[in-house]
Amino acid sequence: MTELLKISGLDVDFDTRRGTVHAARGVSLTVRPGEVLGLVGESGAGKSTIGNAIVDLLESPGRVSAGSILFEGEELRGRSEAEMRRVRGDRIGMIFQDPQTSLNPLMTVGAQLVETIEKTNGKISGAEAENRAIELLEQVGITEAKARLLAYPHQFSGGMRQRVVIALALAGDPDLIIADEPTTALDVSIQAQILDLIKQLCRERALGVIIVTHDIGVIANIADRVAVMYRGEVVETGDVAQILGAPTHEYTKSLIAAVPRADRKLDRFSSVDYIEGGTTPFKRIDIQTHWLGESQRERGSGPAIEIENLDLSFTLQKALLKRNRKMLQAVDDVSFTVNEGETFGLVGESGSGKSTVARLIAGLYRPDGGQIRVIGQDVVSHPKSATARTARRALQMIFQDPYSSLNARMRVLDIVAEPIRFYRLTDRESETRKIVGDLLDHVGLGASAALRYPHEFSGGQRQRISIARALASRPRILICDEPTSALDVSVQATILNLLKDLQQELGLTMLFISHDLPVVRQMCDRIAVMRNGGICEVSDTETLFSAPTHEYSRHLLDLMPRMDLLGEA
Amino acid sequence: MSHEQPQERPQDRPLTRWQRFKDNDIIWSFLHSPGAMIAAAITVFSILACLFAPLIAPFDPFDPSQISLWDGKLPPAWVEGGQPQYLLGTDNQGRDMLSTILYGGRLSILVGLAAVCLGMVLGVTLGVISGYVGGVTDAVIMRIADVQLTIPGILLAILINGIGRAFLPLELRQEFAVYVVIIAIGLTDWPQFARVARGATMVEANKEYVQAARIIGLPAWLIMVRHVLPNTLRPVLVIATIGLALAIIAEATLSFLGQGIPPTTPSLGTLIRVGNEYLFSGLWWITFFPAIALVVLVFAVNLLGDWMRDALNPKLR
Amino acid sequence: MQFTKLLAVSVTALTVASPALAENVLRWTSQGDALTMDPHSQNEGPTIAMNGQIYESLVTRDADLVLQPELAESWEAGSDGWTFKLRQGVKFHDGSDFTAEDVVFSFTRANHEASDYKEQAKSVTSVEVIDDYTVKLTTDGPNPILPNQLTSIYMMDKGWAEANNVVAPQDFKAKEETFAVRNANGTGPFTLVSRAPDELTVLAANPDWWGKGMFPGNIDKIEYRPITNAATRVAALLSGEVDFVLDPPLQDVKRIETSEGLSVKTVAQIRSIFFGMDQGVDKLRSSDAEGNPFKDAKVREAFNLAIDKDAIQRVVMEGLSFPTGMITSPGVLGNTPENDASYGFDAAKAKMLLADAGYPNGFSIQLDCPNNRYNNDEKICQAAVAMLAKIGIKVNLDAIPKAQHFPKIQKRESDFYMLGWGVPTLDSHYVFSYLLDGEGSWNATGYNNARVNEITKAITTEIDIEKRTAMIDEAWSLVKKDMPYVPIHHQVLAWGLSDAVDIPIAADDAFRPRFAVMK
Amino acid sequence: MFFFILKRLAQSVLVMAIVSAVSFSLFNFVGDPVNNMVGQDATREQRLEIREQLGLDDPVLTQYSRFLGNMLQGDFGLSYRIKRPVDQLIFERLPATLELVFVSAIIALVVGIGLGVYTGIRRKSWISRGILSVSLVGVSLPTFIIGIALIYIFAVHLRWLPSSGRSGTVDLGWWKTSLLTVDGWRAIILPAITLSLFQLTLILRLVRAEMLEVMQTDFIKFARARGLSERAINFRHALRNTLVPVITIIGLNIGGLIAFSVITETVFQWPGTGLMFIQAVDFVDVPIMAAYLVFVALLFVLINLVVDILYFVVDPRIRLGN
Repeated sequence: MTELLKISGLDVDFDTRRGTVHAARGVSLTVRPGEVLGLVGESGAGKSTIGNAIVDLLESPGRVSAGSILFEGEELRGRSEAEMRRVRGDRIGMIFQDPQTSLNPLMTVGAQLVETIEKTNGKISGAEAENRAIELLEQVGITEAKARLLAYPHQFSGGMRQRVVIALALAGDPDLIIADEPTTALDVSIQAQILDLIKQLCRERALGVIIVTHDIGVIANIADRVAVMYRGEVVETGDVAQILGAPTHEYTKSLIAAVPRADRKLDRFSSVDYIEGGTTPFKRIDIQTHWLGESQRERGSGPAIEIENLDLSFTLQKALLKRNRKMLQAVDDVSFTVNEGETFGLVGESGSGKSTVARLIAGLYRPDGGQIRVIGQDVVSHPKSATARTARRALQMIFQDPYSSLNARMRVLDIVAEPIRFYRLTDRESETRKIVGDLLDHVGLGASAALRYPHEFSGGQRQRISIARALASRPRILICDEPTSALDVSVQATILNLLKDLQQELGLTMLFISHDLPVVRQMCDRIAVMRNGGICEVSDTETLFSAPTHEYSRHLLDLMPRMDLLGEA
Repeated sequence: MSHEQPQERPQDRPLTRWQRFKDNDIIWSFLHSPGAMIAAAITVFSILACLFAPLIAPFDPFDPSQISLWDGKLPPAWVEGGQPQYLLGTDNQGRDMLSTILYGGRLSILVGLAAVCLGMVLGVTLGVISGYVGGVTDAVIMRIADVQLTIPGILLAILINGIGRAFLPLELRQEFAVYVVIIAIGLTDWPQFARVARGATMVEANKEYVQAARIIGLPAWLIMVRHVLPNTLRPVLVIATIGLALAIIAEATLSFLGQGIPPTTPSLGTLIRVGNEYLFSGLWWITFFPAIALVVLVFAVNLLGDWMRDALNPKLR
Repeated sequence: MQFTKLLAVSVTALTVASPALAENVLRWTSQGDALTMDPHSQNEGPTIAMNGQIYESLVTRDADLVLQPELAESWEAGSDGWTFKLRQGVKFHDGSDFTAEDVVFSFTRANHEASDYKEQAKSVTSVEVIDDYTVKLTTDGPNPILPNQLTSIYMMDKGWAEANNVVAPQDFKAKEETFAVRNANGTGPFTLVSRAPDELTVLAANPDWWGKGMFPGNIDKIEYRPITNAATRVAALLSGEVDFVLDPPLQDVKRIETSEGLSVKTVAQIRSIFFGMDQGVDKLRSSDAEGNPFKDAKVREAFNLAIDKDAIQRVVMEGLSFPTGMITSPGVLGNTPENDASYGFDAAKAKMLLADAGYPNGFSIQLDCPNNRYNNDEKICQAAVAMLAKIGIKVNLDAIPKAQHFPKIQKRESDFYMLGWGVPTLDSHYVFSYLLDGEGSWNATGYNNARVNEITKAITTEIDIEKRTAMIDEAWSLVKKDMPYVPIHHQVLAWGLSDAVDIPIAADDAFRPRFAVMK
Repeated sequence: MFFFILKRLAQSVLVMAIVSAVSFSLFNFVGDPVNNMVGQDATREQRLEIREQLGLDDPVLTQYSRFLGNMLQGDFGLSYRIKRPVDQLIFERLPATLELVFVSAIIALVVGIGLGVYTGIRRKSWISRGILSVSLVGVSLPTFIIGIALIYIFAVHLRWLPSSGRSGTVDLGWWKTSLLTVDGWRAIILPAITLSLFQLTLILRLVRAEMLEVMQTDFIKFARARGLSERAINFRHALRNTLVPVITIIGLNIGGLIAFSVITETVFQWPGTGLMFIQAVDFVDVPIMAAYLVFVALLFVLINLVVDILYFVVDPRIRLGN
């Protein structure tokens, strides 16, 4: 088979004020027609840069400094802008991550399609172009295509929009498609459809496809061959079974090992040297004698959280008349109990209401109806009462976004010490500092982190600061709202390990919210599956994975990426 | 995903304050933007020159006993007929132009700063409360801001000023003219600040660190002051800088219209108004130098604000 | 480049202006517009000036301020009043005849409660029709100067006023504007063509005017556009948009003079500028001094000596003023060279006098000053502030528009103020009765000299001119000694004219279009 | 759509109610209205009579509702100074102001958006940098200085254009326009440029900033990746998206033009409402001040209403709902 694309020795440099960053170094890749190449790597690996470099759309100040890009035997490097414009769209199509922002919001889908078709097909009549647009929409699985031409992007759902994006990428009948994280912004169920669509198009049209992704699951589902990138270099290339099943490079190994397994539960993720913070060089404190451990003595035995018939709706569109108002039933008659010391999982797709439930329990929202009891105390009826406050203090939360969950204007010391100082949990400032240092040590950051600011830390490190802050008020319950979904998979593994350790040491009760079933399987004792604000099923973890009772649970489980290629770690 | 994060820097020990200061993107951008540095230099220089006018200026133009009418209308020193002690000439009253401009600039800057501070304190307070508390409080505050915006600032300033002057007892009018101008300009400024602060607050209030603070159990006022407020200050700072330029212009305009600072203790605007009457009679320096001083001052502040806006907008970096 | 060319062409096209009309159009400007076209409603300079082109009075003054017959051809004094012979064949603009009935009506109207001309007209107690063209004005006592007082009492048409429901001037109670506010029907040389207040007023020569051919004027049309801003006003003259500026700022006079095609006319004006010092109150309102320093003549003298009138003349007034020692100008009966001589300038002596009076360190005081009334009014005040500072008087200047300044004086609420006074009657009585009489309505100094009061009263009825003049001189000498005011100077009028037009300048600052000639 | 506009209208009515309350309070707080109406020598009885006539002794609410009632009929009473109905005065002078604002707005919009787009697209070119620097000077120049400078250069020095006033007006009966004659255009050029310059630079800078922002968006990147032409990307995609936020600001800016017309009209002696207002302030002519306030607020509200509707037209996300 001839090579559609052959990249060899590609270097991409970004000149920044802190010196030149080599985003790609000596990258060599090939793509053949009808083949899906998965370009996988964690953030900062340089994988998107490759995609952009191929079509010469590198963002300033990036530039290709060495190597060659042969496309259908022609060198793409050094082409003029006008020549590249004829390549883009006509011969190489691109698909980007976020369908919400990839389409011009002020133009109808039809207009954007027709515009692209007219550009790529040269002279073509308006009617022809429109027919072709309808054809394309139908090909990507959009029904009533003719009517949909007149619709604006915001009138499509996320998955539909991504289909439109794909249609646009196909409009010029390209030979190569570069899809940059095409499913990252989508829910799992839609993710699978889009991947299927891409794969199908690849086969039917004998397209070459490069899928750029951080998600091993996506790779496992769609890729024929895989190139693994790490810090700008391709460390390993091979067919998908080999890479996932028998990786040879150390980095690939650790990466694969860090992927949460959906098929069985592990005690811990194995730590691998390649992973940042994977080994914890810092001293850990002895919980039994430490200030932090004192809360354990208060531990009771009843349920930690009980909720009954919880309801909450949001107003989407205000209106004078009730019938014109648009309401969203975000939480619909939800009841469950979390026992002291257990890890309880809440899973569901985006919009299922799982985060809202967490925020209701944390007191960030007031429910429209229903009961919440934290450590046996009613926290809804009289949220300002002393008992409710005490109960709430026993509950802390860790958030999804490591970047926005820390106040950038405060030192780590002040962030972590805030609850200690506010509740006067210690008598002296020196003691507070000591405790903060210990906490930072314990979460694997080191006491010296205290005097720095959040922006000096990476995502995973910040999540550790969040955890330290949560621990500082000596909680008995920890709510973790997608704590790792913004992190790279290897970092995720270390954070999940940390959470597991802490839970065991401190006997914490954990409410663990995630959309990621494999993660939930690793973390939780019991799981509630949520959909459209309601609960479908509450089961023991192993029961759920082996014998789901609810249809939706089964559906979700089916959509889990096939990981059977993964070897034994 | 698209923008590559360079690898983590070694973090052996915490940076010193100075290192952190220098490493700050904004400071870095500042140190590498000649326009910003020139602007800052001019701004700092003008502000210092004006603030220390009593020390620098060769004469005290506000002290009538130092003025000799016979020295009036002298051209700049380098023009024929000029006298060396009056570098930029004298005005129609015999005041040294250089001193008058320094003192006038001082007044303009002080009025501008005070007005912006008033607008900022009022606006940011209301804006943060409005954005954080929301609901009826928000609606009320923002409607008031709407009404305020419905009446253009300069009109309102003229009006407040006119009313202030009509209201105040005669003997207080002179003394309070400056304060009336400050209040007039400051009051017209606050909705700007309120809107920006409210917007930023609403963004910040939804961020998880604020939720974390709420979960810790901090009271709303403490969250607003300690968490929200410091994080809204960047956009507010931009508005404040541009607001300062506008306030200086507004003061000058009011004074030019004869509604502002009285001519016995003239601001730059008053000087231009008075000088304007001599534009055709050949005494160009009476209006030219204050006008240049005003434009340079405002330009420098604007340049600074402009750069700040770009520097603080990560998307354009 | 093409764009630049295009721009140049279009600008040229625009600059080729249009007014190439055959008729003589006089375009002129001054600071303020007439407030109303009602001749009896507002006694205010621009209003009188504007109405004087449309309406006429029985008696008028020429450019040399000599009384001249206008609607009356002759007049003579009787024991209890004056008899006026009216000009015959005079028609109002609407075609109706001017008769004695109209004179009766006009005086009644000018004496109406809502009239602003009561002061001038009040001595006329009744008007009798002798025949169609003779009227007798009965006064409340012998009035030797009655004709002098009538120059701005304009004659209206009774029939027109009745038909349009304007028999009385608009008064403050009115809820609607009256017809006469924007419409005018006079006998004068010009008729009102269009009027947009504060914007543009167009007058056209009245073809049926009685004085046609009797005067040198050849203006067919007058366009009056008020321009408040002095610099803009001068710019309009410099750029050729107007032919005549009534009130160019003094500092621009030189510029106008030296400009091609422009000239300046100056004349000593019948208006004096001075400061008043309130010696009447027991405690000054705005001063930190105990009691009222102005009660002490030494303090008043100190103020007089501290102000360098020559410096004001040279620097502030650009030489266009006459420093003086009295508050009325040459040309007014009573002005004598001795009294007109300035008190001089002697800061050292002033300081000594202050110390003698018990104020070695001076005191503070507020100076009230108009900023839009007199030539460089605010600047004179500023100069005075600096001069008084040198003898230790700390002056706070409050310069405000005349509309707010004058009430302060009329209500006697000011300690120290600037005022200017013109004398339309050219007789000192006008000065005494307003400014020096203890009851004078513009006398805010609290000056109350029994002899001066007595003389003020006596000269209203004294018909023996010699005796009367002696009394006037006596009063002025008293005033010179008592120094209730600080006289600064007599104003000099300066008009800016294009060379295309010749207008005789007059000391009363009135524009007399009937004498205006366009070349 | 209907409800949207209805809601906006309700808000506008609220705003107008508050503004009218403010302007009503002017009457009562800025000096004694009776004092402003009668001469100095009015007797006590006369004053009392007028107080009664004006109903100044009625409860404040009664007075306010009377004021509102009159206002709705366009009756703001007589000017204290020139004793003419204020509504008439305003309407006489309205054309001058509106024409000035109109011409200025056109200049500001056309040139501002044009240069904004140019500098946004050619971000790095020297011309762009030049334009930007000049524009910064533009924002830094107070309107009155621009006016004085223009008069000095074009009227006094070059004598190309008149220095002040409005000439060449043609009375259409209901509207006095100066836009139909050469003289009229000559007169309006300098004031219009003066008035527009500040807003022009603001719009320029805003359009540029928005343009740069839009250029960073994913859909522009995607458009690039489809190989669309520069022209299509710049205008069809970028500019249109730029205009959405720009429209709001432009609404405010036109309001700003009305406000700053006070200064321009003063400098150029342009016989519009702004000049009248400033004279009224000098004379504390409260009826005019109050009416002008209400009138400007009304214009503002109307402009904002139009902007809202424009918004609606331009942005399908608002028009069609989510």
